[in-house]
This record gives sequence, structure tokens and C-alpha cells, in this order.
Amino acid sequence: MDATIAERPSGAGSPPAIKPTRRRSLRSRIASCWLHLVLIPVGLLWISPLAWIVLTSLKTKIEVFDPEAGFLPAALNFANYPATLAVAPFGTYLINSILVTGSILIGQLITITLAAYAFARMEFPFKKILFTLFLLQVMFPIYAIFLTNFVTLHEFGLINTLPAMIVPFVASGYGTFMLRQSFRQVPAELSDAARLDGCGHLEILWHVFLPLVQPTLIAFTIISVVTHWNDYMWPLLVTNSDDVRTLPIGLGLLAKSDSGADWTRLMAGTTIVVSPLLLFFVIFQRRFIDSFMHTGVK
Amino acid sequence: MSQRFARARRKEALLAYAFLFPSFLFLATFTYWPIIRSFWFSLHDVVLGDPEIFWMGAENYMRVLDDALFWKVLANTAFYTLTTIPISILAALLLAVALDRKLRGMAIYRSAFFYPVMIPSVAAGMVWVFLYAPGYGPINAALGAIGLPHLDWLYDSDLALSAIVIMSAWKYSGYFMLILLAALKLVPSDLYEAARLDGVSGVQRLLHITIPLISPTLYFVVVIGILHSYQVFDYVYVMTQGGPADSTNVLTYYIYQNGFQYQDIGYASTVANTLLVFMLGLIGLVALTLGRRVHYLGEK
Amino acid sequence: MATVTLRDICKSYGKSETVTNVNLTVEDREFMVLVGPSGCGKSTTLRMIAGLEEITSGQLLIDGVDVTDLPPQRRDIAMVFQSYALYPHMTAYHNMAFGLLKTSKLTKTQVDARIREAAEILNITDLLGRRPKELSGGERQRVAIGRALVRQPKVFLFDEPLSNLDAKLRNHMRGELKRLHRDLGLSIIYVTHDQIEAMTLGTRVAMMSKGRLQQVDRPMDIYLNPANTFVAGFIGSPEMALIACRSDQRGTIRHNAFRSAVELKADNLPNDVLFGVRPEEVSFSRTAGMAQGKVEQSELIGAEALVQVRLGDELMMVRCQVSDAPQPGSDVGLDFDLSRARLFHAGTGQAINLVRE
Amino acid sequence: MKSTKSNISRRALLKVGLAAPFVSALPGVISIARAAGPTKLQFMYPVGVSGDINKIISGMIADFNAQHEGIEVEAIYAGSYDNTEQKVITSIGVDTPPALWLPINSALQTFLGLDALEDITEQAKADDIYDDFLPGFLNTCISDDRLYGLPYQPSTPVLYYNKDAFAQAGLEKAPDTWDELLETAKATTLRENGELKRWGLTIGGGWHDWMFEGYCRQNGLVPWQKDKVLFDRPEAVEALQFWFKMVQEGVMPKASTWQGSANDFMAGSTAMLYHSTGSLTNLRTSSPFEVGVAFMPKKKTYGAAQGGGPLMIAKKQSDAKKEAAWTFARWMTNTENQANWSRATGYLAVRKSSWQSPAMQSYLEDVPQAKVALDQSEFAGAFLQVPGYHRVREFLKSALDRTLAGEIEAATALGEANSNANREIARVMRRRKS
Repeated sequence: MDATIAERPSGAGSPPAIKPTRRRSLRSRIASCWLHLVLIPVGLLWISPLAWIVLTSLKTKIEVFDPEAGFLPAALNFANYPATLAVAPFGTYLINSILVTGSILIGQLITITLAAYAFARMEFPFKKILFTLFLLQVMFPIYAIFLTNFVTLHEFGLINTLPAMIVPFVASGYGTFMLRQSFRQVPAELSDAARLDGCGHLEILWHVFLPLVQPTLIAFTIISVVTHWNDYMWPLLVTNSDDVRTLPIGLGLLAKSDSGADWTRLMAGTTIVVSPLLLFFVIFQRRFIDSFMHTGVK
Repeated sequence: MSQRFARARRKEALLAYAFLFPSFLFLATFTYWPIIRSFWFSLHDVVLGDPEIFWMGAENYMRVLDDALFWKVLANTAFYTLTTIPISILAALLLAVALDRKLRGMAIYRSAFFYPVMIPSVAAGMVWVFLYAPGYGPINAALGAIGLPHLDWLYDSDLALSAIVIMSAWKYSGYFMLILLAALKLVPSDLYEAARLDGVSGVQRLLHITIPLISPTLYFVVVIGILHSYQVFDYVYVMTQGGPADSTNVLTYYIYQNGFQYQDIGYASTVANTLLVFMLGLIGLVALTLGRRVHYLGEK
Repeated sequence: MATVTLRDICKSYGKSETVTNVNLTVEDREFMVLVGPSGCGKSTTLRMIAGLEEITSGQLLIDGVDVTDLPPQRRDIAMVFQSYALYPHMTAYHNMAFGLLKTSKLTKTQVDARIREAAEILNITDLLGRRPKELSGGERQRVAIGRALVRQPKVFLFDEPLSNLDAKLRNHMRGELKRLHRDLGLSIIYVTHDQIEAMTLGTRVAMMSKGRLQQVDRPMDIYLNPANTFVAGFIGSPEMALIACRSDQRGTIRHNAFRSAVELKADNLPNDVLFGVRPEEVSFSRTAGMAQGKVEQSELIGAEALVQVRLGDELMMVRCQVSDAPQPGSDVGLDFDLSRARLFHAGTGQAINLVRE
Repeated sequence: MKSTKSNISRRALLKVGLAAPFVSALPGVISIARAAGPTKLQFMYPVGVSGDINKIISGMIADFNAQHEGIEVEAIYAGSYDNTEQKVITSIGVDTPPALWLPINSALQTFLGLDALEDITEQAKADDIYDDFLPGFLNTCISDDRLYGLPYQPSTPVLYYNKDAFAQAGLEKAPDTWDELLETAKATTLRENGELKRWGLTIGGGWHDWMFEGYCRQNGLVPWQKDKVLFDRPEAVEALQFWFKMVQEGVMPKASTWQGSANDFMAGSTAMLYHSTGSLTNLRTSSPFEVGVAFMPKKKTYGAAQGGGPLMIAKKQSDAKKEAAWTFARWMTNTENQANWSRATGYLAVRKSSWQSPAMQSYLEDVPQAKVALDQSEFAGAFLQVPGYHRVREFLKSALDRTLAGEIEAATALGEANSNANREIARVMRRRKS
């Protein structure tokens, strides 16, 4: 992998080999100005819902719908935040969200790593048929079969437990596929070398393959965490009590009341839920993109 | 073939099966078994909460064929999928091409386009309910400002589904953009330089170099897009409950209604089975049309 | 150090056989080169010796011990790969230590001592803290060799180790390898498709084609007395000319371009034979010569010239001093060095034993 | 489901296998497993109105538990009415129903169909239930003269209006008849340069079938019986034609959503709004103008369909639990709690005595709007208590939407909805008999 990546022609990341002349830099400066001119309004448009979320979370209830009140809150009113946290046990929800998302991720990483390695590097009867079966899951994610899965979980007595939100997602055909592609890019000689160095399959997987496909693991982690952190439908169906509920359900509580949404608190809640992810992304976005670059999904 | 050869092969196969077992256990329980079971349910009268079930044969399938709402729901689902995916991928591609360079504030732009992915769908749906509000909603205010007539968006059965499509594009473009951005970085820059020397214009470079070279990623993104289109449930559930006049009712929501609201598991399973067929058809179509045109870098 | 014995080794995938009945003994401290065109089965053979491929049938002995069914790490061998196969996420030091720690019971200090020693020999002590990405091709090569050296195995296996280097570095590393073999007294099995490497490095060369061993001999013996037309064609550059001739039982070889029949002593010659001559075994005759040819073109390569001559319907190369090179288009007489000439069976390609005086 | 009952060993095995790694993270499961000591009751409730209700109920439960040794109620917030109903039904399906729950009153026939409800007629007769509960509310829990629940949070739709908008149009009084409603809507609809600024009237979407039943009742028709619906009657058609007329006159939007319509009202985008009494507190406190509340205008009579829900007690549980559940239900509906609940939410107190309590009297002085719904409830009846009511509602809503969108004639739409709905009712009843 090292050899293949290192020798790849580098894209925008590398500094130009020739020192740019003055004329060229002027041209590129004009081009980037032009780009900013287009991107700034589009970016503002994109970001306006977020601005609205944050501003609304700082308004009073009456201000939200008062046509005279204007876009900005009259005074910064932070009372919505404690009020939101008081509506439901958001602390418990947060812990549950972390437990559920984390357990799914760990479970998935274990199952997909093993399965992807078997599909990428081992020979066994019915390999093609089994791989097709795995891909089947990519086509039929749980939302197409949630009904029967609900019944199944019911029979296991898992309704209204944390595992109910975890177990249906532990296997991932999609993750297996993604990781298999990456594993196949690891040069065969590396695993040969590891065998000579005394490694069995599990050790090769652990010492050689996993360190090398780190970017794919990160990319998959992003996809998985974002999906399950925000999932609303499934936790809604399989949980009853505050003990096991997750953050989106807490937001739903504020959103789905019969007399209209509780806007200020809903937006405060949204801000609370989104901020950690957002901050994380802003800091690591380069890393994320690099991860996607190396995923074998090309 | 020698004995020991067969033995070693068997050992490796056993280990491979051991590696596949954890995945397979969960897949069998939560994918294959439900598919089989869903078919079995569809042949019965099954009611949520009632242990008794009755054989119905093909009656549920007859009901589906006869159910005008089902066909409307199917059409809605097809419309949603076939508009959301192209629109968000096109937007993602343009954004990715624009952002694939060194530029001041790039991190901010990328974050600005990606953050909707991280907003929980419940909250996102609610925010857009506000944005779409008829009198005071910012979108109508903006339309008014540039001299366009106000629209009723979610209150108009001709517009409501399109409104959800637009918000979905806002929600997913950034996600696809990130994946495409990564793919763009792998396109060798000498190809662009060669094209530039040949006097190929920017748009042509996009059409004839960029798109063919990242076509495997585009294909991947299309498949991901189809999978994510299931999440439309959350928006329908939060924003419109399928209305007005069933114009935003989609298959997942319809299954939910039948199974959980009406407790009619048998019928809901029947609809779910048609959804499976629909998905299979759609992915098959994509594989046959787009999948064949994919150019793999470095592959013959 | 040790001997390696291959007995009737075969490798088949499903029905197709890629290696057939290979019998070979590599002596202690020998530098055995497996050479052949790509796809000839030489790498597969090496990988079977390493234990990376199952041996379909046959027996493999190292130092007299049957290791046919042993996993790679228990065969006491080490291998250097074509792409070096260094772990990208480990430093040079850890690359060398990794296998040693896993396969031996050495303590960390002992391992460290071995690594230092090997690094000293290979002149890479300064590079130990770097990762493969930060090393040049030649440096990576040395680390890969170092990784094998520290193991102190009975046998070293090299799989085309120089083919990723540029020409100059390749020459240099060839010398290094020769030195290592000589100084440390290693037993080496070395796979290459490059005949020059084979000729210069090997104490013996095993020539393979189509999954079969064609000839095993010292480099000069292979060069001078190839066992068949395949070996004759593969070794030597430019390659040996094979001139289709007719012969009678007594050893009289005739060809249209020959002024007179060439007399060679052999028993039971077939009617159709191939007369094999290397470019340096022909000279331009000042007189009429043994054969008559016409010069097609000549290439100057430094001190020597390679001249292409047409003999009837066939072309052959002649190596000569630049000053002796005739003008293209001129008719020339040729003399063959009959003491080195060889005959091959035109049908089977096998060499025919000649009775030499 | 049937097949699973015979497979308990496999099920148990899988359960253990799957759950084992996660058990440590499961306080809920563990506490259930330890059930002993006090009688533990599970109570599933929806949040009909605003987020605070969750808190209020939790507070009430805490009070109850503190006051009653030997009973411990666990309150389970179960989402919307629909979610609650689903959860209860699925629990019933595996023979572990909650002790009591709070569904929408329309679900009465559904639960009776599942044979899930405890008949509480005798306890109620021995108590003061039949004397002190408002009969209109009590009726929503009665089927074939037997009582199956205690009304807890009844509501009806009422007409909210924006007093500023009325003043602007020179109006003082809310409309009292359909004709006046149309006139008032015309007068309060605001357009600038042909661009709509404010609707005259919005009927809260999502529950507009509930409002529509009110219109039928105002026109002298109860549009359902125990085993069928009567949507195709002329009274119903006339009501829908009236709605369509309001759309055509441009005073009412073709459709809306439940929450969107509340937002529209608070933002001043509609002058009048049909919405639940349960929304009173939120609308009153969030609107930047004064909110008026009035009866829904009459045609032949005033009329409304009763929304909201009663407390129902599970039949399949131990007598000790039933007794404890009854104690809890009685406590939740006692005079003081009902008065507090009503003031906090805008739902109607179910007891005559609650309304007479001093606290309530002073509240009514401050918020006279709260009284309107009570007065109107005299004209209210149960809402669509037919088997399979969920699908029936969807058929009706679809017919209403399509008519207002101009896709179809009112009579045809209601005719279709009627036959679809009756076929569905017949299907559910046939299953029930077999």
C-alpha cells in the first residue's frame, strides 16, 4: 500500500514544482476571487438554517413568531438551554446515544474486519454466493424490513432495551464491501512477509492489514456514527422509556407535540446535539477527506 | 490432489467460515430471516399484538394491486428517489469541483456544506417546516424579494414532495461532496495539464476528464444515495405525515402506517415485499446503466 | 547453513499444472539461481520452498528434514521480496525486529544486537529509525535484506529482488549480494528472469521453462553446453543462432550457404538438425571461409560491433572488432569455431552429444 | 406471533446469547427483573401537547409514589397517541401489558377487540365517578353500557382567533354560524398586491378529520355507528362543500399541518384557527397578540367531537395490580389533580368539582378562554369509535384533501371514503369473529 500510494501522482496537495511567476499568481488570484464570489453566497445560503437554529435557541418564545422582532434576538436569552435539559433527561439520552452509537461501531468494526479479510484474502467454498448474500444487505437495509425485525426483537424480549437499537446494525454488508476493497489493495507480498515472520491469519489481520487500512476504517466510522447518532425512526419504534432513549428522541419530544413545536427549546436541543459533531468535523475535516481518498472506493 | 493439500484447504475454509460467522449470525437474524418471514407474513392475516394468525393466500397481494393509495405511494417513492439522487449528486459534484483546490477558508466552506449531514433528521425536518412556512417563512420572503410569487410548499399537494426533495438535497449534498472530493484528489493532475495544453475548456474538462475518471465513485455515491433515500421516512413523519392528500406518502411511511398504526402486519409485509422488489429493480437498473459505463483507473 | 532438496515437486491449480516434477538439490553455501521467462514456474517453486504455496505433490527437505507440511515460520528460511514487502507502518528497526521477536525466543537485547550487527554489515545503521516511505529504493532493499539476515536462517530466498531498482543501482546491489554471499557464507536460492544476474550471481543456475527444470549447471557450463534449444536461446545476448541443416548418419552437416559440408563426429544423427553458433564463435574469413553470407547491417557497441549476416534464408549475429566490421551489403565469408559448435535435434530441441577430440 | 410460542427454548437461548454482552448497560431491564416488594405499575402515556407535559406527569407520578406506600408507578412516555397505542398493543401481544395507559378515546373499540380492557363499571358505581364526572366525557369510555376507562385529558377543537386581526377588520365578536364564519374569514383575509399576507381561517391539518366530524355534528349528523361510518350522508357532503367553498373564496388554505397551522396562527398568518383546546396554553403564551377563544360556529346546532384520552386499565393482570391501578387512576382524576392538570395544559378538567374549586375559579377569571371548551363540551360526543379507526381516518383525510385540492367532487370523494372505510371495518370485524 505504501508503495502504491507514495508513488501516486500527487494532486492539489503538493506544492507546485515550478515557482509561479507573477503573472500566473495574479491569474490564480483572480480565479480564486471569482470562486469566493460564487461560494460565499452559496455557503451563506447553506448555512442559513444553522444560523436560524442557533439564533432561535437564543430567542424568547414570543419573538419566534413576532413579525416585528426581526432576525436577531432582542437580547441573548440562554434560558432555553437549561429549560431544554429540564424537559427530558438529556444526560441519560446522551449516554445512551454514546452507548448505542459506540456499541454499533465496535460491533461493526469487529464483524466487518473479519468478514472483509475472509473475502479479500482467503479461499473457501461458496465464497461468491456468500459475498452476494452479504451484498444483499446493502440493498435491503433495515428500513425495508423494520417491521419483521421489530417482531423478531419482540420475540427476543429486547424491545425497550439498548441492544434493540444495536443488534440489527452489528453486521454491515456495506462496511464489509468497503473494507474488502481496501484489503485487496494491500500488496500480497506484505502478508507473505508476515507469514514468514510467523503470523497466522489473525495476526496478519491485526499487525499488517488493520494499520494499513486505517483511512478506510475512519471513513467507515464517520458514515456509521453520523447515521446512527441521528437515527430517529428505529429508536422511536423499539424504545419506551427514558432509561434507554437517545438524543434524537429527545428532540422529537420537543418537535412532535400537538400544539406546535416548542421552537426555542427544540433549537436549543438541536444546537446541543449537533455542536460536538460539528466541532469535531471542523477540526478534522482534512483528515476525513483524506480518509475517503484512501478507501478503495474509487 | 494430495491429502495434505485438501487438509490445508479445509483448515483455511474453516477459519474463513469462523471469520464470517459473526457477520453471518447477525445478517441471518436481521436480514435474511426477516425477508423470508416478511414473505410468510404477507400470506397471512397478522395483527400486531394478536397472537392468532390466519392463512390468506394471495389475498394481500390482491389488495395491493387494488389499492390506489399503494400505487400513488409507489409513484411518490419513485419520484423522490429519482429526483433527490440526481439533484444532490449534481450539487455535490459542482461543490466538490469548486472546492478541490487550495483556497483560503476552504475548511469553512467544506464544513458549511457538510454540516447538514450531522443535523438529526427530526430537527432538520422541523427547521424546514419553518423555512417553508407560507406567510412568514424565509423562503417565501426570499421569493417575494426577487419578485416571485409565494408558494404554499408543504400545504400544496403538488409541491409538498418537491419541498422534501429540496431539503433532502440540502441535507445530503455535503455528504456526497466529501466522497467526491476525495475521488477528485486522486485524479492525476497531469491529465488536466495535458487537457489545458490542448485548449480544452473548463466545462469540457469536467465532462470529458473529471466525470469519466471519478465515475466509479459517482456510481458508489448513487448506490449510497439510494440507500439513504430510506431516511425520507423521518422527514415525512416529522413534516407532513404523508399529507396533504397522500402526496408525500412514501413506501417506508406507508409500511409504518399499515404495520404500526393499523396493526395490519400482513398487509404491511406485503407492501414491504414490493419495496424490496422496487429496490432490487432500482439497483439493478443502476448497475446495468451506470455500472457498465464506469471507468476504473488503472484497470484494463 | 544447509542443503535444500526438492523431490518430484509438483504444483497444480485445479487441473492445470504450473510446476512439474522438479528435482533439485541446493548445496550448503551455494548460490542457486532459478532463472526463466515469466510464468515459467520459478517463483511458484520458490514460494513452495518458502511455504507460501502448498506443495501439491513431492517432498521438500531442508538439511535432510522433511518440511513439506511445515508452515513458513518453522522452515528456518527467510525471504526477500521483489517489492521488499516492508511494513509501511513500522520503522526499519521494527521491520527487522518484528519477525525475529515472533519466531525466536531471543530477548530484546539479543534482538537489538542482531539488528545492529546486520545494520552494520549493510551500512544502514543511520536509517533504522525511518519508515519505508522515508527511504530510497536501494535503502529499502537493504532493510529488506537486513530483515532476512537478522533471522540467521538456514536458507535465504530472494524473489527478483533487484528488478525494482534502476540499472546503476542494480549493478551495485548485485556486487553487494555477491559479497554478502561470499563473506557470510550464506545458502541462497535466488529467482530472477534476468540472465545476466543468473550468470554473474549463481554458483549454479537452474533454468526453468513451462514448469519444468531444463538444466541445472554452473553458469559457464550452461552457457557453453545448453541442454536444449530453449536454454540455448535464453542464455546469452545476442542469442545463439540456430541454423537448420540437414545431416547424414556420419555427421556431415549441410546447408545451402555452406561452401562445403561441415564434419562433426556424432552417433546416430537425425536427418534434420540445428547447428548452434554463438556470435563470438564466428569470425569473418579473410579467405572464402566455411560459409558465404551477406551483411544486412551492423551495430557498433563500444569496442565491439555486432553484425547481422544473412545465411541463405536465415539471419545470424557475428561479434567482431569494430575495425573488422564489414560494410552492409557486402558479401562475406564466415569461419565457425567448430570446437565449440553444437547440434540440436530439430524435432525435440534436445542437444546432441558430439564426440570431441 | 403463533410460531414463536412453540419455540420458547430457541427464543430464550437467542435472547441470552444476544443480550449477554449488553446487560451491564441496562438499568431498565435489571430493575424489572428484580420486581418484588411494592406493586409495580407501568403507565404508558403520550404527550399530546407541549414538552412540559412530560415533566408535569413525572412530577405527578413522583407525588403519587411518595403518597402511596406499596405502589410504585413507572411512567413511560410513549410518544404520540399513535406510538402509545402501538406500544400498548405490542405489549398486549406478548402478554405483558402495562397496568394502565392513556390512549386516544377513539381506540376504545380497538382495545375492546383485543379483549384487553378491565370493565370498571362496578368500582365506578361504588365510587362517585358517575356523579362527579362530566357525562359527556364519561360517555367516551362507555360501550354497551359498560365503563372501560376514566376520562383524563379530554379536549375538543375550538375556534382560536387573533384579536388584533379582528380589530383591524373592525370586528369584535367571533362568528357564531357557518355563514358568519365565511363572512368573518373574508373580512380578515389580507392580501397585498394580490400576494396573500393572512388567511382568514385555517383548519389544523393532520387532525382535520376530527374537525370535520365536528362539522357533521353541527349539521346534525354523527357520522359513524358502532360498526360503520356514514360519510356519504348529505349532511357530511354539505359540510365538505362548505369547506371547499371557503377554499374557493380564497379565505382558507387547501391544506395545512397540525404544527404548521399552530405556527401560522402564532405568526399572524391566519386570523382564525381550528385547533385543540390542548393547545390553549401554548398558543396563549407564545403569540405576540391577544388570543380569543370561541365555540366552533354552528349550522343546525353546536357540535364537536371529543378528543383526548381516558385512563384504561389492563384486564390481563393480577387483582393486586388491578386494584393498585384503580387507585392510581382515581388519584390522577381526583378533584385537585384535575384542576391543576387543566390549568397547566388547557385540557378540560373531567370533574364538576374541579371546575368549582377555588383555584380553578380564579384561573377562569384570569383566563376566561379556558371556559369556552367546557361549555362547548356539552355539545360534544365521542370521536369515531369504530373498529380499525386508523385506516378509516386516513380514508377520510384523503377524501377531504383531494376535495379541497380540487381533484374530485365532495360527494364522490366522501362516497369512496365511505365504502373504503366500511370495507375496512368489515374486514377488521370479520377477523375478530373468526
